[in-house]
Amino acid sequence: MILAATGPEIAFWGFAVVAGIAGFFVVGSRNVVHAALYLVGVLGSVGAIYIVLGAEFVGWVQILIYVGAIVVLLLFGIMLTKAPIGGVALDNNQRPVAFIVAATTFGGLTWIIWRTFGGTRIRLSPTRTAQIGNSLFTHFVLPFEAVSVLLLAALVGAIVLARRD
Amino acid sequence: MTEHAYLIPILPLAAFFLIIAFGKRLPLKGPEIGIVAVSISFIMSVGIIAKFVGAHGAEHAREISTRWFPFGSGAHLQIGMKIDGLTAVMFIVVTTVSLLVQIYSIGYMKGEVRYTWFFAALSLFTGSMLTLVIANNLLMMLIGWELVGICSYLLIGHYWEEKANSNAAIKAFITTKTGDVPFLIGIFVLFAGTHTFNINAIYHKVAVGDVSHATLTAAAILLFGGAIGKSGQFPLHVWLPDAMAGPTPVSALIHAATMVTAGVFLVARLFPVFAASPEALNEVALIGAFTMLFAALIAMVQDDIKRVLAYSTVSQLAYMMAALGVGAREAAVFHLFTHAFFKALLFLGAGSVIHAAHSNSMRDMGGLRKLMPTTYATFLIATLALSGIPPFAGFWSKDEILTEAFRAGQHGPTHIVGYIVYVFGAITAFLTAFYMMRAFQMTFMGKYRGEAHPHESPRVMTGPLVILGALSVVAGFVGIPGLKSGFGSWLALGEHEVESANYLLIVVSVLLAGGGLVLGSRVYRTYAEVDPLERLGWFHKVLVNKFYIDEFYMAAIVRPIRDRVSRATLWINQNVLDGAVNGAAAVAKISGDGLYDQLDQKVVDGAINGIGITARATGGVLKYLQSGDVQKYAAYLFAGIVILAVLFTRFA
Amino acid sequence: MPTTLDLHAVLPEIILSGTLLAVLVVDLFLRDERKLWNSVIAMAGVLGSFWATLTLIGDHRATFNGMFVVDSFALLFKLMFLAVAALVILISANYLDEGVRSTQGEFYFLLLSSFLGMLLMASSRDFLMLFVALELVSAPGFLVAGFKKRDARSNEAAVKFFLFGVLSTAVMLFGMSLIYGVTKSTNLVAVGQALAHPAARSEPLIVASILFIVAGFGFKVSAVPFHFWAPDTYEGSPVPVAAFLSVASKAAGFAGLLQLMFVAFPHQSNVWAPGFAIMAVATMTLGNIVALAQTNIVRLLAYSSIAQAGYMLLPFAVVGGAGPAVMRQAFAASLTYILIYSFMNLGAFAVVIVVNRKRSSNLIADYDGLMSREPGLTTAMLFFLLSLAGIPPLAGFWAKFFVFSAAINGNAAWLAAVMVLNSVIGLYYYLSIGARMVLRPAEDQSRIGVPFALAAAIILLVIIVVAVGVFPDFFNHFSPRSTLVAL
Amino acid sequence: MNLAWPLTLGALLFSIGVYGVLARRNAVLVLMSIELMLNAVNVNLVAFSTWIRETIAIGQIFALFVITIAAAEVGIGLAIVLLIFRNRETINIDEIDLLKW
Repeated sequence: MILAATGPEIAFWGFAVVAGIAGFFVVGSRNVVHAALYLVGVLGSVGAIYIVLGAEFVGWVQILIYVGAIVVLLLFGIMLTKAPIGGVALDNNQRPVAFIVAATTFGGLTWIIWRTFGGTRIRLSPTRTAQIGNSLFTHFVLPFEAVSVLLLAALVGAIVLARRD
Repeated sequence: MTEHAYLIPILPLAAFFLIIAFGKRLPLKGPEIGIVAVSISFIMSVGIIAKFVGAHGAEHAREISTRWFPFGSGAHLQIGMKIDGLTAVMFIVVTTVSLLVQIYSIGYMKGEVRYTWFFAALSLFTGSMLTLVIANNLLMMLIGWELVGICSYLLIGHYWEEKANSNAAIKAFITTKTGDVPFLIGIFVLFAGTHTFNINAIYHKVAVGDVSHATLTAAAILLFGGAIGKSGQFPLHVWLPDAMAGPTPVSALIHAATMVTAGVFLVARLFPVFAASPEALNEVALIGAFTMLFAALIAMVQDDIKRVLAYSTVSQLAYMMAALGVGAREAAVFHLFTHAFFKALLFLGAGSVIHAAHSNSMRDMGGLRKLMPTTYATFLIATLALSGIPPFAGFWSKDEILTEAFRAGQHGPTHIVGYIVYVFGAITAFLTAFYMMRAFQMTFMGKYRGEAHPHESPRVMTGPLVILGALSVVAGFVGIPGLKSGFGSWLALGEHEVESANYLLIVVSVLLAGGGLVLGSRVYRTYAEVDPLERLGWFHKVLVNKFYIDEFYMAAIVRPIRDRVSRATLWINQNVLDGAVNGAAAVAKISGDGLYDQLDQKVVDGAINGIGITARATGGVLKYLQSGDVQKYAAYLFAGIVILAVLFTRFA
Repeated sequence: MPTTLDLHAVLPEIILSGTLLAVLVVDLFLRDERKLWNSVIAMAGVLGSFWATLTLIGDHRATFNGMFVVDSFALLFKLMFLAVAALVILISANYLDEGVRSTQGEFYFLLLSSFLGMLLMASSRDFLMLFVALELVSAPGFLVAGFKKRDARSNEAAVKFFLFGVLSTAVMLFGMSLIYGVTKSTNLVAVGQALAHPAARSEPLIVASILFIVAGFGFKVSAVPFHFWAPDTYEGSPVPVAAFLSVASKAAGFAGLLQLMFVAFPHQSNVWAPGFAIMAVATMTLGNIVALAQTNIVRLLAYSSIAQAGYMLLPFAVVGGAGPAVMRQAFAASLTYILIYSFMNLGAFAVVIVVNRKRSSNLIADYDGLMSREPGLTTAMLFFLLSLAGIPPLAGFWAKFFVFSAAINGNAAWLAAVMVLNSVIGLYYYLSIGARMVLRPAEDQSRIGVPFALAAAIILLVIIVVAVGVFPDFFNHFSPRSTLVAL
Repeated sequence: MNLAWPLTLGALLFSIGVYGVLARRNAVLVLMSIELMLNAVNVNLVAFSTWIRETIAIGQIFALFVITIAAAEVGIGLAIVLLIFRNRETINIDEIDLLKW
């Protein structure tokens, strides 16, 4: 099966493995900053997978916004809260429960996904960015406007809360 | 007249709002509005009942309804009125008693707190009861039923500054509510069986046999639960004696016309449903038979004059229930009718006495005959009427019940039940005469033993007494056996056959009543510091302690539940919830914040609160799920999803 | 793809958006002691939007490619949300002016943003739109919950609300993504048609997705086991925010849930209805029982509102495999309950806000003897409590009655019985507050004083609770005509 | 390529995120875990979108909205976390339990 794999498939596999392993480290790392850096790994790989799957615009947005903005924000958060870098336990006492829940979720989801989509093939072809833009500003203009209000609200609210007074 | 019968409940209801809005600015501070309103209602009621007198009364029965709001698919719920003989009789009872009570209260409540509000509440009480009576469907009836409950709560707790009074109000409310739960379920069982709330439609469905026997039995028994609560039947009678905490005119109203008669009215109104199920009828009969004797025994040893009357009400209501149980609907309603007058008279008379003697205890009275002649005379009439001495009102109705019970024993479907009711009824008749004579002797005869300076009450109070006295004499004549257009035909049941009198039974009951009176007056002719009944020994003690029912509820239901729950709480806390740490905290919390203390205070009457305690204790345990740790919540969330997933797939 | 936009259809939303921007800008120029003007502007905007909604009554419009629909269902909810918005502004004004004066403008701005999300929610007929609207409802909620910045409890309320909120959103989105994959559409009607196929009825993937989506909205309506945030957040938040969350935000959740279950997933009702039965029973029982053990009035109202959500969920449980008539009745019952609940619960919270002005501890013990201090206020509270308890003839009775008869008609008598038992437990704690207010002696005999805005809100709410009790037709009038359940 | 593979990756990231939400006590780490869950959603959406090949690219647009809103939520979340840190000197959420019962 591996032998029959095409280029995009190999690329997908590569990024998927990186994303998975980095994901484990995000929730397993004993250092907050390391966890954030592993998160960059996950997000970057996922962005790359979008590009492999033909969703170029989404892929670049993922890398720009997530890696460029969200992770930086999270790092600011880590620094401002003077989170202990290593040493102090970052986990609470319900790890076993968490593990069982996560394993059950993964098992269950994988089972139902393969049951339904096990034999379905994707033909990869890129979606042009123009297509996305066109669709966003015609078909989806209402949610777009709504999200702009949401962003404004989040901005104003976050400033009010975070500001010292 | 019949077409505008809806005004009868609406006028007092409107009076309620008018009194609240303008009452304080009027010369009498409120009562005039209520009295005018209920007077008009009374006149209209007379007009309506006049139509039912005579052989063709049944033809005047009306059901008028209008669409209320859409309900279900295509159907409409209706608001409307059902006017028949039963409604007409109830109208007369409620409006007469309410009118007289309101007039009497002008004198009785003079200078009391919340004077105007009191009259507003009386009007609301009257209007609610009339709404219940006029209803042509069960939902409207339920609204009246609940309103009556709320009003009684407000009025019993009128002097809420004293804790005992507020407790009595809560006890009354919760006890009757306990009966309302099966009542509500019963209404919906009936609805599920008949697909209608309309009473006439229910009659029809039952008559044509559209509804299964099981459904009817279940519905009837559940509905009877409501009647047990409202009419103070065993085992939910505990609230009625405590309800004496309210002002005496309120007691008169509750015991004669509103509230407690609602239960009897309910069974009478839905009689076809009960009649379709012999099991349900027998239950009604047996509970009635038991309660009448039980309450009469307790009444014998009470020293508080109002409590004697309260237990007497329980007993007399049981007569009505038992009569319904043996199928004698007319006799039951007849007794309701006559009882309303002499019981209202007794309470108002007692009120007059209490007003004068400043005490409820008969041990502080005595010798009031000379000092309060009007009260004395009317009280005597009422005593004779309640005891069942001819020709006073009570005789005719009580005798009819006993006759019907005996007849049910001879010909009824379940002979034994009829005979049981008859025997219990006969014994109770004897006891009733006895305890009434005891009360009468202790209050009016002998020498005055109290500290106050009693004098006759003002005219505004004695006037109603005289009117009720007259009614207590004559009200029974409408139901003399063999009378062609008598009481039975008013109810317009259709195939009313005129029963011939059974003279043997009449003689027996007169002898029993007379015997009770004679015995009572012999024993209590001279006042004794120690009640002669104490010679009965342990039995007297049992009676004084009201058969230990309150204590039984406490010991058999409340404590075991409470103790077991507390033990279970402890166990669960220690073993299940988050180990010993939380458990210890929880126990400390429970004992610490004085949950028990609070509960003990709140446990006025155990059995009823038992459920509340269980639920509360469960709440006390369950609340520890809310540990404050949001990640635990998240874990519970996923656990919930898993449970739901199992549920979803089980049905997939 | 040329699309003509129907701007009249979105006029209420446009007016509200304009207002929230206006509040934000005007606030910059207001000195601290004049901040009350913000509430005036907000109120004007809400009323304008209400008027705009009224002009749409009777219409049936769909615009933005079917994502946004104006029909009687949407209009009914919008009118309700706007009425609640006006009342929330009324009950917040004094509280804010005495507490968090400097951030008042932002508070109204966030509040209106959330209400904008609700208006959109009522009209959304698309997963994407529902998601965006849901977030627009929630996100300002997270922020206003923490508006008492120096109060550690308020902070905690916000963080719990936030974490629970984003977690359930993530779960819900996962479900939505799978449904999109199966049905190749995000439009609710199209999804419903795609899922009507017999093979799709019990496909595990679809069942799991529905469950995930229910979890997301279950959070919003605080159904057990997605309710845990609610008591903590209500208790810690500023009281008007708790009122807002327990009424408007919950109703918005139901607006979404009703559309999802009855438009997108009706063909799976055999699968989800039993789950809803358990959820409803658990929600009402847990809410009621734990409420008994409370000493804080806001927390008690939080559990009471959880219990009330259980009653609203109950009709969902009877539609499994039922015919259209039962389905329509269940839908109407749930809808009516939500509408009636909103007003009576808001009333109870309004009274709590008044008492909170005097004593900020919010203990139930603070209500002892309230009758002798503020008879009018106490009477109003008694109306709200009795209505919540479902005593006829107040509005709450009819709410329970419709749900009850929906259960009976749907052959779920056991659910009806559970509901009655629960009402009795509820009665117990509602009445015990009532009894304390009337019967216990007051520690402090001084009057509290009811500011004009609060008094106006309370009087309006009493009128609504009584009027709907006498004319239950008022609400019931709309619901059966809803175009949503035209199955 | 088999559609089930990207979906499995989605399931994996989602489950890892669930683990992190339940087991991490540092609030910032919990936020990161939630980001993982949202990414899982996006992987699904993009994969389906590629498979379905609709002209208006619903799935991709949906993913864009999820990213945008995730950014807004992180902003809100960090503001709240900072607020808590200022008042309590800790952001360990298992220590934040003033409100309970």
